[in-house]
Amino acid sequence: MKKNQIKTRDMLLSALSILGLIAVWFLVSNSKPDFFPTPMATIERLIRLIEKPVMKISILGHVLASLKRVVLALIAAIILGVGIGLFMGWNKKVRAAINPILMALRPIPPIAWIPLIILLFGIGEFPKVLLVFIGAFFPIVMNTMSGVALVEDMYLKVGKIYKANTAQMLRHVVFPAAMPAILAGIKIAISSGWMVVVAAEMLSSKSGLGFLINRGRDSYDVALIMVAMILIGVVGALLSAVFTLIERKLCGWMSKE
Amino acid sequence: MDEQRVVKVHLENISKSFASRKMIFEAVNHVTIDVYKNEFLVLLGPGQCGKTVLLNMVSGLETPTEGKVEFIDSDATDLGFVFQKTAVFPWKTVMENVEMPLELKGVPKAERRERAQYLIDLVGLNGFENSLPKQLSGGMKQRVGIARAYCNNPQVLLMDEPFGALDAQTRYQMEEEILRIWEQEKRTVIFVTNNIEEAVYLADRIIVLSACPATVKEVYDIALPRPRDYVDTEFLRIREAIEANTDLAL
Amino acid sequence: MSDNSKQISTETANSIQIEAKAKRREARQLLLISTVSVLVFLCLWELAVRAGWIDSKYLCAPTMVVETFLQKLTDPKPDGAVLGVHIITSLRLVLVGYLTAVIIGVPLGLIMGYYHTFDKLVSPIFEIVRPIPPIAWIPLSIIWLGVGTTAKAFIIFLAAFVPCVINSYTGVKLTPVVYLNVAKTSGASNWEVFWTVSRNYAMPLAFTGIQVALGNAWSTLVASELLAATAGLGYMIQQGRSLVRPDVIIVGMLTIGVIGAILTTLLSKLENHVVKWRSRA
Amino acid sequence: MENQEIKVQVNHLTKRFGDLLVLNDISFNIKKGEFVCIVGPTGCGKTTFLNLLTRLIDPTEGEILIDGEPADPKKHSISFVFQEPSAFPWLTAQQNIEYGLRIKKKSSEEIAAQSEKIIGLLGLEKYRNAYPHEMSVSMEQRVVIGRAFALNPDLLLMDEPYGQMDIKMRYYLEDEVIRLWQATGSTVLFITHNLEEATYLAERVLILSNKPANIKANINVDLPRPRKVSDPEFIKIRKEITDMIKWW
Repeated sequence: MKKNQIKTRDMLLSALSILGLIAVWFLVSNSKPDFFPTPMATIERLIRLIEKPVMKISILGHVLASLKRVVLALIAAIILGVGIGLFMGWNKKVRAAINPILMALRPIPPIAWIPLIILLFGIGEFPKVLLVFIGAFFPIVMNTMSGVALVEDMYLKVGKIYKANTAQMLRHVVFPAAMPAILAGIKIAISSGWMVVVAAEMLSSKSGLGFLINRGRDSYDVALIMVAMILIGVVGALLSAVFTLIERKLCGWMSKE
Repeated sequence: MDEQRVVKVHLENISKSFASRKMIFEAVNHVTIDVYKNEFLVLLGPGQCGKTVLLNMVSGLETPTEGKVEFIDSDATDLGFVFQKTAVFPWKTVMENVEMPLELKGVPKAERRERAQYLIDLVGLNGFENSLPKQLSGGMKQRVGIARAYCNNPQVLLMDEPFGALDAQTRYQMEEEILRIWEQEKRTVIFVTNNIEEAVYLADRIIVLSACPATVKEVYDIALPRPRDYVDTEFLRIREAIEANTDLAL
Repeated sequence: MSDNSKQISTETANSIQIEAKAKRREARQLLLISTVSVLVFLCLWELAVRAGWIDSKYLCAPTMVVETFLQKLTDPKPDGAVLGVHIITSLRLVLVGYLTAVIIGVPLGLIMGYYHTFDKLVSPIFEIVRPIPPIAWIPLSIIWLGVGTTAKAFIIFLAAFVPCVINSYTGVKLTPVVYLNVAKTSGASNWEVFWTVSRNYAMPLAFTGIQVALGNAWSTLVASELLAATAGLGYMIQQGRSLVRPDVIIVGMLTIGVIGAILTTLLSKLENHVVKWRSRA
Repeated sequence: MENQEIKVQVNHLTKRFGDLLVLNDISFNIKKGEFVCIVGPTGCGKTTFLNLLTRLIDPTEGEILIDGEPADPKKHSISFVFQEPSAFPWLTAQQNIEYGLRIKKKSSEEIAAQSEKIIGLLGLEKYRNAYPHEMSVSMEQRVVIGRAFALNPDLLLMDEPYGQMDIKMRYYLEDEVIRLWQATGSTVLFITHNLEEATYLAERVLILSNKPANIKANINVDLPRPRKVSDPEFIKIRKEITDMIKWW
């Protein structure tokens, strides 16, 4: 079959499956409306949400609240995570000192930190950003460290032959070679951070998409829950899509020609 | 050629062994070699191990367990190295790759760009200054490696099976290229390979090494005029004599 | 590599000894640094609480954590269940959701990766559902399935399902064409090519997916127990917060971490057994 | 050799990717049990040509007949030794060799007998249970070649299998493939860039022109075996082929 024939057939199939999903949504929601909001009810709720703010914060306000927390935490996690990761990957002694502590804390899921952090720092902005930081920091530091440790031996040889000092070695060889692993770590950090911010907001917050879900749960407003979930999905997808663009730009030399 | 042979690099009774948990593995066993100034010397031996380790000891990447390497009237620092797997940095353009040795030495940009441009033209890559390695063929990547090796104007050039990964016809082409470049920019070259035809085509002198551990089995002076012809009867006679003398590394 | 250690000279032998000794000394040195840094970390923590830098109401000293851990082994107070009961409740819950996700997710991912039409039919739905974190499903699933174990098992299933499918899918897509061509030229049918080649090649990546799924399942379990539970490690640390018992919280967190680590090591042992052909490089 | 029946007929084979013409009206025959080498300049479409023969891709025009019928991997047994190592990492050496036989649903006795014979010819008795990652590159390639011959194929295609080997190893493997070819009587089509290798192995050498590839020449090499690289007759034939190919 010609190239474009295959393309149209694929488009058709995908359209078919999405339509199928919406049809199922229609069927299920009509039979049990209070359990499952109909598509119409969800759209209505979305429009009402746009017009009438919840807790005096508009829908955009809630989205931005969640995004602000994630972005702040990510910046901190990238700076600290890549910094420490580079040092640990490059210097055995630093790795021996920090690694045991990281290895002990790493298996604890970020969400398990919520009770302790809330106890220590209450339910303001800082504890939420700190929680997202914990969720984002570990993947970045681990990937950076392994990225640096696994730099191709041959590139190091070239550096040694031409007597590169440590700073030059890091700038010209180690950092660029470890870049793909670092970016992979950041990508995981984004999805993990987004998950943690929703969980933290569901447990203790007056703003953000997690809060909206909780608000829907407390007032049995199933449509609000659905709207909030779709928003979380869409914003989450946008976040990782934006990152993939950055990744392609930073690591253009990686992709096969 | 014999009288004014000046020794450029002297390998004195070199040995190298690696200790792993269970056993001691000996890669190089008491090798003594003189390398003459501006000579195209080929180290020929089967399969992997010995040869590459020997070259790494000359370049200082590995320290010998026994014996030493002496550089006569030039210190060991200004060296050029061409690796088998093209150790070209994929994140740097052709120009950035070639000028790197000078950049690491802190040579100002204008000066090193000029030197790099001369070398890029020499190896026939002009027009590709700003392309990335992923856009180049195997042969072209090796040309970048050769240009880079010449960049800091080294006295001695070390080449570790640079054409090992190329197909037969591109390999013939690169062998001609390397000789053309060597004729123009005469340096002492130590070239490692397991391909006997390539060795006879390139070398002033061939040192045949045994399989692991590497020891000097035989030294051949190749007096054939250049450019040499792969199917010339004298060429084939020398080749068959050497083939009979090399080990089979199964 | 031939073992030719017999005739090497004494000088080489003792220089290798020196090298080996230096390596051993360095290894001992690194071990020393690690132990020292852990001790310093614990002492600082102990000092911070003892000297009152941090109010002991909010953070307890390590020694206190050990005491509570020992006490919790037998005493249900204050969170209403012995540590053992919490662990078993959590494990039973996570394994139900997790194993179903693996059993359904891996084959689905493999088939999606190989059969083009099936891929085009299923992946759009998958792409829509994927970005929504499993935790966001908790409120809806509680409304649908109540607060009991089924709701939580469903959430854990969702959390583990996604990585299983994606990694198996990628594993099949990455199968080198040369292996497929060998099968095709031997006259293998479409199904035989999938069964004898793609399925095997994708196995290591499928196991990575199963590992990631375990991590997701374990953290989603904690989340669902924080929100609504009557027992389990998540419930325990939530109780610790409401009763202002930081020691109970920390004991709960450490137990979650340790059990998570044990499960991961068990899984990689299973992987080494199943995928024994992979080089240990 | 003339009256032997024709094994493979290729009639007016043409292949176009979009408007890029790769193979242009190629026709030739191969006799049963013949060892034919195909040489040509780098990138002249040799691999496309092989993919067409094994029906991995379909020709734009023309047909390929084996024993008079259109070639079809399910009906005929065609084995392919690719350039990059293609031993299945998850199968041991013996399982790899038996793979083709299992797909063709041969009886277990037949599989055991055939794999024992091939392992014997290759001298891999000690390594039958080794996994590919425990083997050297040359050993893995020998297992792959053993797998190809195990099927007693109607047609055996080899795409530059010894590209990466050092010269002593290549001589050893070339003699081994001749031994296997004589022992199984299969029809072999061997692609290579190395003209000396082609002259050493082939009963007949097919020379492809530059893109779009066509048959430029057809040189018979009837030298006694084992052939010597420095023998004047050998050199004459090798020179003849080189002059037709030399583009650098």
